[in-house]
Amino acid sequence: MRSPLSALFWRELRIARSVGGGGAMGVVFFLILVSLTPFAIGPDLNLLSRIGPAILWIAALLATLLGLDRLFQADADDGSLDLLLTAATPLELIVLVKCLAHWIATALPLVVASPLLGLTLAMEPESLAGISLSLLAGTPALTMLGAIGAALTAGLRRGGLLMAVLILPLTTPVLIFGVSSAAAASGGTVPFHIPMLILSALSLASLAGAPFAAAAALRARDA
Amino acid sequence: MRSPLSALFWRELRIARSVGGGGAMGVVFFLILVSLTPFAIGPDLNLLSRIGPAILWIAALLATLLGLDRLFQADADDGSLDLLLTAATPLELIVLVKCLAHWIATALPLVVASPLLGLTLAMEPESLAGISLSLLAGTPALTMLGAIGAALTAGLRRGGLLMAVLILPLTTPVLIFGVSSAAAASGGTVPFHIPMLILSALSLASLAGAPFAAAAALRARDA
Amino acid sequence: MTSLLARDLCVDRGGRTIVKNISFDLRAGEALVALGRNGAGKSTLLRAIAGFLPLSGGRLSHTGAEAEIPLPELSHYVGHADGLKSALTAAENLAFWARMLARSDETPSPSSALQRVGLKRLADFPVAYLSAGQKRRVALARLFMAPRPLWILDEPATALDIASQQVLAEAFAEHRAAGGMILAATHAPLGLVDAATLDLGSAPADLGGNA
Amino acid sequence: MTSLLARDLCVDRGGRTIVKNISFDLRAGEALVALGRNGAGKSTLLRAIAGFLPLSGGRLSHTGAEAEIPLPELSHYVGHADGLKSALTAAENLAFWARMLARSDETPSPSSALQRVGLKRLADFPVAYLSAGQKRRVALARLFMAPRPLWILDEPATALDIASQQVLAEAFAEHRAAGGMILAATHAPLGLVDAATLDLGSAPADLGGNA
Amino acid sequence: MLKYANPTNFLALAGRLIPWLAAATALSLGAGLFLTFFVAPDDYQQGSSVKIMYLHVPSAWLSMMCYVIMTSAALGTIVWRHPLADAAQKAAAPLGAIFTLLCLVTGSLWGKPMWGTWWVWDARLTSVLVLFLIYLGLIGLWQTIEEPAQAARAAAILTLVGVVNIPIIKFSVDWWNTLHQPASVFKIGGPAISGSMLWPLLIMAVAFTFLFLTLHLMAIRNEILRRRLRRLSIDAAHAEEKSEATA
Ligand code: HEM
Ligand SMILES: Nc1ncnc2c1ncn2[C@@H]1O[C@H](COP(=O)(O)OP(=O)(O)OP(=O)(O)O)[C@@H](O)[C@H]1O
Ligand SMILES: Nc1ncnc2c1ncn2[C@@H]1O[C@H](COP(=O)(O)OP(=O)(O)OP(=O)(O)O)[C@@H](O)[C@H]1O
Ligand SMILES: [Mg+2]
Ligand SMILES: [Mg+2]
Repeated sequence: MRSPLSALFWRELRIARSVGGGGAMGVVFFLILVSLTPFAIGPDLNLLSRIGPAILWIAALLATLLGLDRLFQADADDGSLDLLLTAATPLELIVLVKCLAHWIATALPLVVASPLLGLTLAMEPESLAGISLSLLAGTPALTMLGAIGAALTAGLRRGGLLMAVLILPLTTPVLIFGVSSAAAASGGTVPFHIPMLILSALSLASLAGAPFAAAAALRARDA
Repeated sequence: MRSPLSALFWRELRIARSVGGGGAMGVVFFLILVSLTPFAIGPDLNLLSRIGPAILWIAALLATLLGLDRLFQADADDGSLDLLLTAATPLELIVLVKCLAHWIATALPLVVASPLLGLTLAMEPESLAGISLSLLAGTPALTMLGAIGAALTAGLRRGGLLMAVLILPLTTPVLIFGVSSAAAASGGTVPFHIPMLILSALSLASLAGAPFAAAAALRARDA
Repeated sequence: MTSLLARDLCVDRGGRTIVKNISFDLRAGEALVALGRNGAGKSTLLRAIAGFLPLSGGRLSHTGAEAEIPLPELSHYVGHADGLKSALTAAENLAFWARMLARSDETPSPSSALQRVGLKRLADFPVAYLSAGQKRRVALARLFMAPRPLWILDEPATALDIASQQVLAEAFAEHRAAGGMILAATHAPLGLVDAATLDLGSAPADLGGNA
Repeated sequence: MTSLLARDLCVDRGGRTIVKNISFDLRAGEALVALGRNGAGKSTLLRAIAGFLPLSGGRLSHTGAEAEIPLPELSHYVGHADGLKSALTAAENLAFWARMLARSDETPSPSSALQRVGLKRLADFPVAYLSAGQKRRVALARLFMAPRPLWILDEPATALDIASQQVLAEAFAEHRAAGGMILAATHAPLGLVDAATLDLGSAPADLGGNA
Repeated sequence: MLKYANPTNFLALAGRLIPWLAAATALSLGAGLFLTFFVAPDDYQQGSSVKIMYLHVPSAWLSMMCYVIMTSAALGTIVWRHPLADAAQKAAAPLGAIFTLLCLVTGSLWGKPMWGTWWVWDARLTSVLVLFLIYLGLIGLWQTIEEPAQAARAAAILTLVGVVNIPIIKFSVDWWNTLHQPASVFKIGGPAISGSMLWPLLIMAVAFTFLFLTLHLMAIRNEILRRRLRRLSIDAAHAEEKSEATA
């Protein structure tokens, strides 16, 4: 617990907790998004259970990305980012640890909450397990891709939308395979493990690549 | 064009236009959200046209609210908000004008773009007109409600999610009547003008009430 | 405005009384400098007088022709934040504040105010590209864009170079000669001649002895 | 680190060469103060030396035992932004930076560093509740949390009261006596005895004549 | 009345009231549960699942009553800036959230046998869910703003804005065509429910009200004490900080 990276990790978690209960807000946002859909679509349970996985995945996508926009912005504003550059720790590792803390504080609660929300959308039990597993496998990719967007917009002081606009298109593959593995879980022609493998591969690839992209973007900022 | 309020109005528009801000980003976000849905749901045109109004409305809701989070935050951070309090103009009017500028920069482009996006969702022509009109009538309520959330979180320096969590539940009536007027436009049991009237009433009520709530919230901030 | 009278002002923050029983009189042409160590409550006092924080006790009143106008509308406040939009140019920022803060319709042109602070040539640059001291000078130029009798200045000389500090001292003298008042908090000399001082002394817990 | 050598440093920003052909030598125990009017390029130069901005020309090298360690990792930077998280307490902030910036495992306790800047009792308060000068003092306390030979300080005395300026001057003397170096930009006296000065003179538009 | 608005007097009063309220809660809850499980008849249609009603309906009432109390406290905060009103508001939010959750959970449990599904998206259920979300938002706001007086004002504004939801919950069954039962107890023309079910229900409602009052008073007391502690520690720290610096 004495290394710089663990210090960073705990700092991030502590800050996340201080803001409206951190992860809790992400889950509540997720909950709200999921419950808005039936308001809009109407109370047709067949339809809802048909598009349930899609709703949950889109909501998770948005909750993850929107919580991310201040990942580096806050550090850039208060000068922490400059100081992190003078640490001996490579910036890539710093990015990775920040993402890890963010994933634990924001995405993990979504994974845990998703089966409950799926219930309100009248999804079947196998489907519920499928959605949880697919979120577990897929959200790391979302967080890492989002980190690239957050790094690109760190200096700009109006992240929010701009960051979402930059990164959302890149997340389409994750979304497609996420929904299809959730769908495969409740029967279908594709066996469950195929989209899950692809999803995990996407997550691994972005875990490997995104820290470099994000670190480069952070260094390129006109500080 | 010489009054304080018109000066404020033009300043807001100019800022929205600069730095990847306001209008354009909102529309792009809207566009991306709408086009993500078919990826998630699959290319079933019947289904898409069935839930088209719902998708468009949810996307418009999110694009409006998420663009709003810095409405007052930016002014609070750079000290402008303090100075605005020393102006002779009542804070309620200042809030109203800022919302107006924001609506023109962000929501109006959505209204214009929505029929085009509706086409991609295979919606019928009457439905397209309906969705545009309902967005025109309903988005002012979204902007004004969002302004309350923006004012409540102005001092907190990580509005985004919290603001959405505070305000989204209050927007449900707008969403419900928005979608139902869009649906009524393409036939149905309810005549089009009833949900439209309710929607307009919601917008008028929030135009009348929200500036007071938002101004009170801004004054309550520990500056 | 011919005078500003403060009697037993108290300001609470975070559940604590930060400013306790402060009284002073300020008359047209006078200046008052709040002194005291970090955390003494200088900024808190100034922000309360400018109307950004509620008073928890005491009375603040002003006399003169504008007695019925609320005090904040008679005051210019320059604090730690510059109140500038970095996407807009210096001239655009100033023109906006002139419209917003002036009571009359004819306001001086931004370029003449920027000239006074020696930034005329940078008038059309976005504020984002200015140095710390240049931004601060733009913020101070706001004082010239709308005539207001009371200037409330929280460490106004921060980041200013020697020449600009001189300009500021001259502006102070001119404002006072025209019957204006100045209320400033500072740790460094501001070039205010004959200014009264208000010593907030030590950290607030000590002031009232409620430790 | 026994010396820092800068030869013909140039830094570009926004398409303009802001810092042009700056050379200096700094040896163990020495201090160098960058002077110049607002916009002269002091902050730009300091940020380039700290590694936050790329050099567009010139050479920066250092000698001594740590010659193979990159310069930023040998430097403490204190700029306009304090680098503190307002939701965390002063002690938590400092403990974090000690872990992050120190090369060895044993770092001084935050409370001893806060004691030096006279804030020990406020150690467990969220930084959000501190005054401008108190925040600045917490930022400066970072200098004591990890030993690094080069201190790069951009207007470090901003918002400090007289007593804290004194503390800072003592810290400077101690750091130099232990063989450290100081590179500072300032408009106000810093209490640095025998410091060399580096005059960046006027705004770059004049420097390069590209008005 | 105003005398008890002073936090110190309030603490004394609360200290005296809480044991009595707790006793009243225990008594009425005991009586209510006994009536529910041993006296009240099973419904001829619903069988024993009707017993859920005795939890569901009181918690639904309390979820709304709590919001109404919170709204009055919010007015107190805005009009008088009274710290007691702040504490009353803050203490009410989590209680309201819990009662609302209880209403939602018991409703869902009841819905499964009655309507064949855990959840439908009708106006009554939806508006209760919105109430729950508003409570959650308020809790988030309280947690995020550290400074108590400021948090109280922000929460008060949000509470007042959200109060429109209460009549919507109450009248949703009359305004829209829903699956959910229309009002049968509080309605014009007297209750449309047999006495053997009405009495246990009313007693349970009284018990829940006592439970709420006890918990609310206790939470207000905690909040006032927490604030005092916080204030004392801040004052002490600043005093010592000063002496340390001058030493
Ligand atoms: C999660 C789902 C449910 C929610 C959120 C809910 C909500 C409510 C609310 C807010 C009330 C208070 C109404 C008032 O005071 O006027 C209420 C009362 C009541 N509910 Fe539910 N309910 C749910 C499910 C059910 C189910 C499944 C049944 C049984 C079929 C049911 C039967 C009743 C009855 C009998 C009352 C008393 C009505 C009266 O006497 O006024 N509810 N419910
Ligand atoms: N982000 C930027 N992009 C482009 N130009 C910039 C940027 N920041 C500063 N400048 C320009 O660079 C020049 C030097 O700025 P710098 O901040 O280094 O000045 P400084 O000497 O520190 O001044 P001060 O005394 O006001 O702090 C200024 O003319 C400024 O306009
Ligand atoms: N938002 C806040 N909430 C609670 N307490 C605060 C807040 N801001 C400042 N304080 C406390 O109020 C006291 C006075 O702060 P203030 O900023 O007025 O001091 P100051 O005299 O301006 O100091 P400086 O010279 O450092 O600017 C300090 O002890 C500080 O800790
Ligand atoms: Mg101050
Ligand atoms: Mg500088």
